[in-house]
Amino acid sequence: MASVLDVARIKKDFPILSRTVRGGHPLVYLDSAATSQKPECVLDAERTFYETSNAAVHRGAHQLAEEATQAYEDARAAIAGFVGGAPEDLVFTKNATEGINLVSYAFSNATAESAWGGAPDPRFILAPGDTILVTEMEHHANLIPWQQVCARTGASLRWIPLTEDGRLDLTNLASLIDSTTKIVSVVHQSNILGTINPVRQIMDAAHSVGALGLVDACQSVPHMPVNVDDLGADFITWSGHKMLGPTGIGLLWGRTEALNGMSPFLSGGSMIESVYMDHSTFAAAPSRFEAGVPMVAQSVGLARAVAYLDDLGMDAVHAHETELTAYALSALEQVPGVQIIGPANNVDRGSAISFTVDGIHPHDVGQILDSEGVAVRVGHHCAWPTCRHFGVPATTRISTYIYNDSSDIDIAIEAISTAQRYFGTRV
Amino acid sequence: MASVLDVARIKKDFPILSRTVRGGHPLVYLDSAATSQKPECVLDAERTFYETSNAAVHRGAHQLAEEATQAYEDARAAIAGFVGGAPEDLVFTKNATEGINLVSYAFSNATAESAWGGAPDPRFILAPGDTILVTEMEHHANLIPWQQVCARTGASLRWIPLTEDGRLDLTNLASLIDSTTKIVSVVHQSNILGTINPVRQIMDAAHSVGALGLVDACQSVPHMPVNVDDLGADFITWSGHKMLGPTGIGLLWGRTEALNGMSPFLSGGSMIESVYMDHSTFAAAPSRFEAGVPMVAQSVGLARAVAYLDDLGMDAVHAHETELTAYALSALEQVPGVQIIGPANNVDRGSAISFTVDGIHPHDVGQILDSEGVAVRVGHHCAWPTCRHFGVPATTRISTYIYNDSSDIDIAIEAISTAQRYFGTRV
Amino acid sequence: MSVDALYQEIILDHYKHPRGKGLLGDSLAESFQVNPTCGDEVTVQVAGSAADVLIGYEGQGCSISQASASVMSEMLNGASVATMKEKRDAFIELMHAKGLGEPDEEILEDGVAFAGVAKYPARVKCALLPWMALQDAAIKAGLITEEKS
Amino acid sequence: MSVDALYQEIILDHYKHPRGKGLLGDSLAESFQVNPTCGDEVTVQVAGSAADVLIGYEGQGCSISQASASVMSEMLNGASVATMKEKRDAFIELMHAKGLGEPDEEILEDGVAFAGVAKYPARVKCALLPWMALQDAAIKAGLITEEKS
Ligand SMILES: Cc1ncc(COP(=O)(O)O)c(C=O)c1O
Ligand SMILES: Cc1ncc(COP(=O)(O)O)c(C=O)c1O
Repeated sequence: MASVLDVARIKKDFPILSRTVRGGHPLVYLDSAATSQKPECVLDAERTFYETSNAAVHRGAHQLAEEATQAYEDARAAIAGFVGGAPEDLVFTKNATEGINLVSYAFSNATAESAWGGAPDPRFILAPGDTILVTEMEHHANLIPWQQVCARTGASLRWIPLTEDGRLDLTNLASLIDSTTKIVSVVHQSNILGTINPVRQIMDAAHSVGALGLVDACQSVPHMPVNVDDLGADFITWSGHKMLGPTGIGLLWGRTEALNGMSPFLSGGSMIESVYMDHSTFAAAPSRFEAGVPMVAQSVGLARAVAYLDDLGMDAVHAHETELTAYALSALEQVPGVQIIGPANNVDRGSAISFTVDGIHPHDVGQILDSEGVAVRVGHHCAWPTCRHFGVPATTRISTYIYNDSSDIDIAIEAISTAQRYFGTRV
Repeated sequence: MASVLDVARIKKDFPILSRTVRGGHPLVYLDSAATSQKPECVLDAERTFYETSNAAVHRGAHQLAEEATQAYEDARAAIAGFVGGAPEDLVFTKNATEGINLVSYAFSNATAESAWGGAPDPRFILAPGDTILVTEMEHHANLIPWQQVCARTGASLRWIPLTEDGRLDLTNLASLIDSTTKIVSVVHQSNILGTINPVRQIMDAAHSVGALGLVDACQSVPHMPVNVDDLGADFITWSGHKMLGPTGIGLLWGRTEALNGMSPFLSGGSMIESVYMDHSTFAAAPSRFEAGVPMVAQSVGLARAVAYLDDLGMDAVHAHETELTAYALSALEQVPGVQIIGPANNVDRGSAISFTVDGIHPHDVGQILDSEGVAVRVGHHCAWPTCRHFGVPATTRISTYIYNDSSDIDIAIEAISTAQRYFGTRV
Repeated sequence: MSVDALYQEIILDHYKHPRGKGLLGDSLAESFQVNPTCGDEVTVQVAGSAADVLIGYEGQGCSISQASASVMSEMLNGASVATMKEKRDAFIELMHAKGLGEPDEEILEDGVAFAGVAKYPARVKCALLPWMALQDAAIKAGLITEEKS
Repeated sequence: MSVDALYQEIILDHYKHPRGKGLLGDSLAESFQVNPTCGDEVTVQVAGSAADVLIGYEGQGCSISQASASVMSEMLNGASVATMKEKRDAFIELMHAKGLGEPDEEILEDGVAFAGVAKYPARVKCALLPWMALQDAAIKAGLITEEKS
């Protein structure tokens, strides 16, 4: 298969891809939906920062502090620009999970403050009868925080159900989103099913009743062009480690006035305006949400990662993945006993493909693949309710990225057959 | 001055210390209380992790995931061991600020949950009349989270006042800690004054009334031997970036039963036991408090940092700093017009020294020092109420670490005189 | 193949032909355990007496967790509490030996086949799942007292 | 010294001998601004009319923030709102020029001395502090309308 990307050249940028595993098998990394590998230039950028400009940001009057602050704010601008946003609307978090929690706590904090004489933005105050809407294909990161908000405020959780082929069943959307709805929080691209959801339509429905909208873009920003204006959301979260960046950094983008309507989340240094022993006032976003010494080196690494992706071109990245997904889907279909969990066609679909193999537990499938050098993920993929919906305890998932090509898929397919022979389910 | 540490050799391990600033001045880094520099071995450890074992932890069945998980848990054990704790009692956070917020939210979350039919651990439920005790020398990170808890629960904040020489005034401790006290949260070593507080006495007083106790050990763990049992606290927080580690990682140690008494803070993947659409159950600590993909590479880097410190020996590190602080205090005393803010003697005192220079604003002092290559911090050091107590808008602060020696102090002292001549306050 | 050490014949045989699988009509106590990372589930019941422990189980999951339940049931059905503890300790020790354990076949019987599992940290949890359920059920039943696990 | 570009004679002179410092007896509006990173404070008052703006100020802080307030007051006292806006825009532009700005002395008068401040990002905030207070007070007084800053 020819690709729009020069995968052979790209592979060379990732030192880890030249290692071997399990007694000499070349590594075939098909677990990028969990976390991506990092190109050398990202590691270099981080290291250079530490070796030349490391200092606490926004604090010192010395040259290192100036340089570190500049590097941090330049990174913010670059990463915001990558999704068409403004720097002042981008908050650095430790991962996407923190970003979603940050927004969820804006609700429970405002609710509590209003009970004790505070005057928070009323959009964030919840009461019994109010509802929060998610879907049945959320990652735990976009489900449990909302369950917890309900447990802290008396609000109720609703969810959009799934169809049999792993799409959102929007038939009853009009009754799921009504005057009780305060926030709608939806995954853009499912990490377990690969489904790409019509988030614009759902965000517009949320706004039509005055609710806020959040999009979990963990699996979309790394894989396709994403523009914050096009999504139509109030908040978008994603993580750096899935898009060639370092571990320990995530992103929350918000519309300026939505961000500034939220009460602080983590509090401490750098997020303040004035501090007295008995009360404090707070800075505007993004500082308001960045208490303490932040992930400075990681922001520099991530900025280098988005430059790398920009050089490839996100259109090309997306085209490459769409091609590879088509290739993988049709190869999997030809293996007897393999059932795809999620959309089997390549329409509105990302590159994560979950499947089961008749008669072999997903864990055992994954283990045989591993023994052949193929790294995949097995389990419920932090989307346990989605597994329950499909009546499977777990799945095996392959997920590709810019450094994968069809030969990686071929090796995985061959390893599935090996597993079937090993467990005697195929001759 | 001879030192217990071989500072000349140590300096060589820190690539940044050989750079020059402001047109050729060798860098004299005296801002380690803000963040420390990183030795090459820490950068190497992080990079090697990315180049050989990078994967999402606790998730995959493949070899990289196994290696990454092992590296992450080995790091936890090493860092816990550094303070005499058990691995299962150590939670990784993004910085110390998150650690303190995590504990503070245990209170407001339990309070909210109990209002809606939950049954959280009663030690964390607050009501009007309940009090929280801090001190007047807290970093904002250990003040504002508690102000916010009060704003969310109706509880009240109390604080231990300061004496004129920058110590805690414990005269009225018995009336500040009483049956209304639910938690006492105190800084071990002040980042602005340098004071080392008698935290054991304060924790014991907290426990005598059944309150919980937290120690903010940000400035002590990097600089002296700290043993969690000796401190007598229920919770201890500190950050990695101040002890030679990467940015983006912090620590919360807690007594097992105190940790497991807390409601979850950030929720999402990896902190669960079972998940359904309408409810979830949670893992025990430390997993309960580590939602999402964590700071894996940073944990590896930080583990290398503690090994580096262990090689030097924390007793030697402390002895070195005590010596250097004595040297700096007496050198500063000899500069006319310099006023030390904080303990002027070297008893129960760490290496952060704040001062003012008559007739020159701290910002301008810092700027002249910077122009001579000396990096210090100016401002309120995230302890604004402490500045107010001393009637100063800001201070200039020098803070040393293992890579500083008396010649660094000499250069700083000379630069202060230069500032005085420049601004015409001294001839 | 490199996984042969993991998937010993004995393990695959217990997986395909589980011994003593099924719940007891009546039991002293039971425990349901899941592996939260992969969703493997097992329920273990205990009945009988300290001199003669009866074990029932049900579950779904990977070859390792299910074979481990089968081996456990075969090994412990009708054993005394003292024997149960001895074998449990030996099995747990083997699982934590990182593949370097030298199991005693007298004690562990078919359990010796799990020596290779200990080389795969992600699978150790699978192998231990039924044993954790047994431990919990036995405590609930009052057959053993709470101990550090 | 390398800081000579920052600490121009003019700046040090305004710092040591502030012009027009003090609050007005009566004002249309005032604004109190702090720099949260260093605690510098300034209060700016506006009075008079659109044709003839009067400015009072008080503050404490570093040489740059205090000299900036003095220069601003000297430059703008008695000016029209149109002139005030022109000079404000020119000053803000200079501060964001990273030290590469070529200020027009006709417009900025003593303000030209701040060209070197723009090379020190941490000090730009100091220099802008009184101007932000002026902006805010003038809006409150209805002399100018809310604009993107
Ligand atoms: C005493 C003290 N507490 C808390 C903090 C906050 O640490 P971090 O910024 O790493 O969260 C600091 C450092 O800034 C500190 O010195
Ligand atoms: C769809 C989705 N949402 C949220 C997350 C959580 O991201 P993180 O672990 O970086 O917080 C992930 C990845 O694990 C994901 O795939």
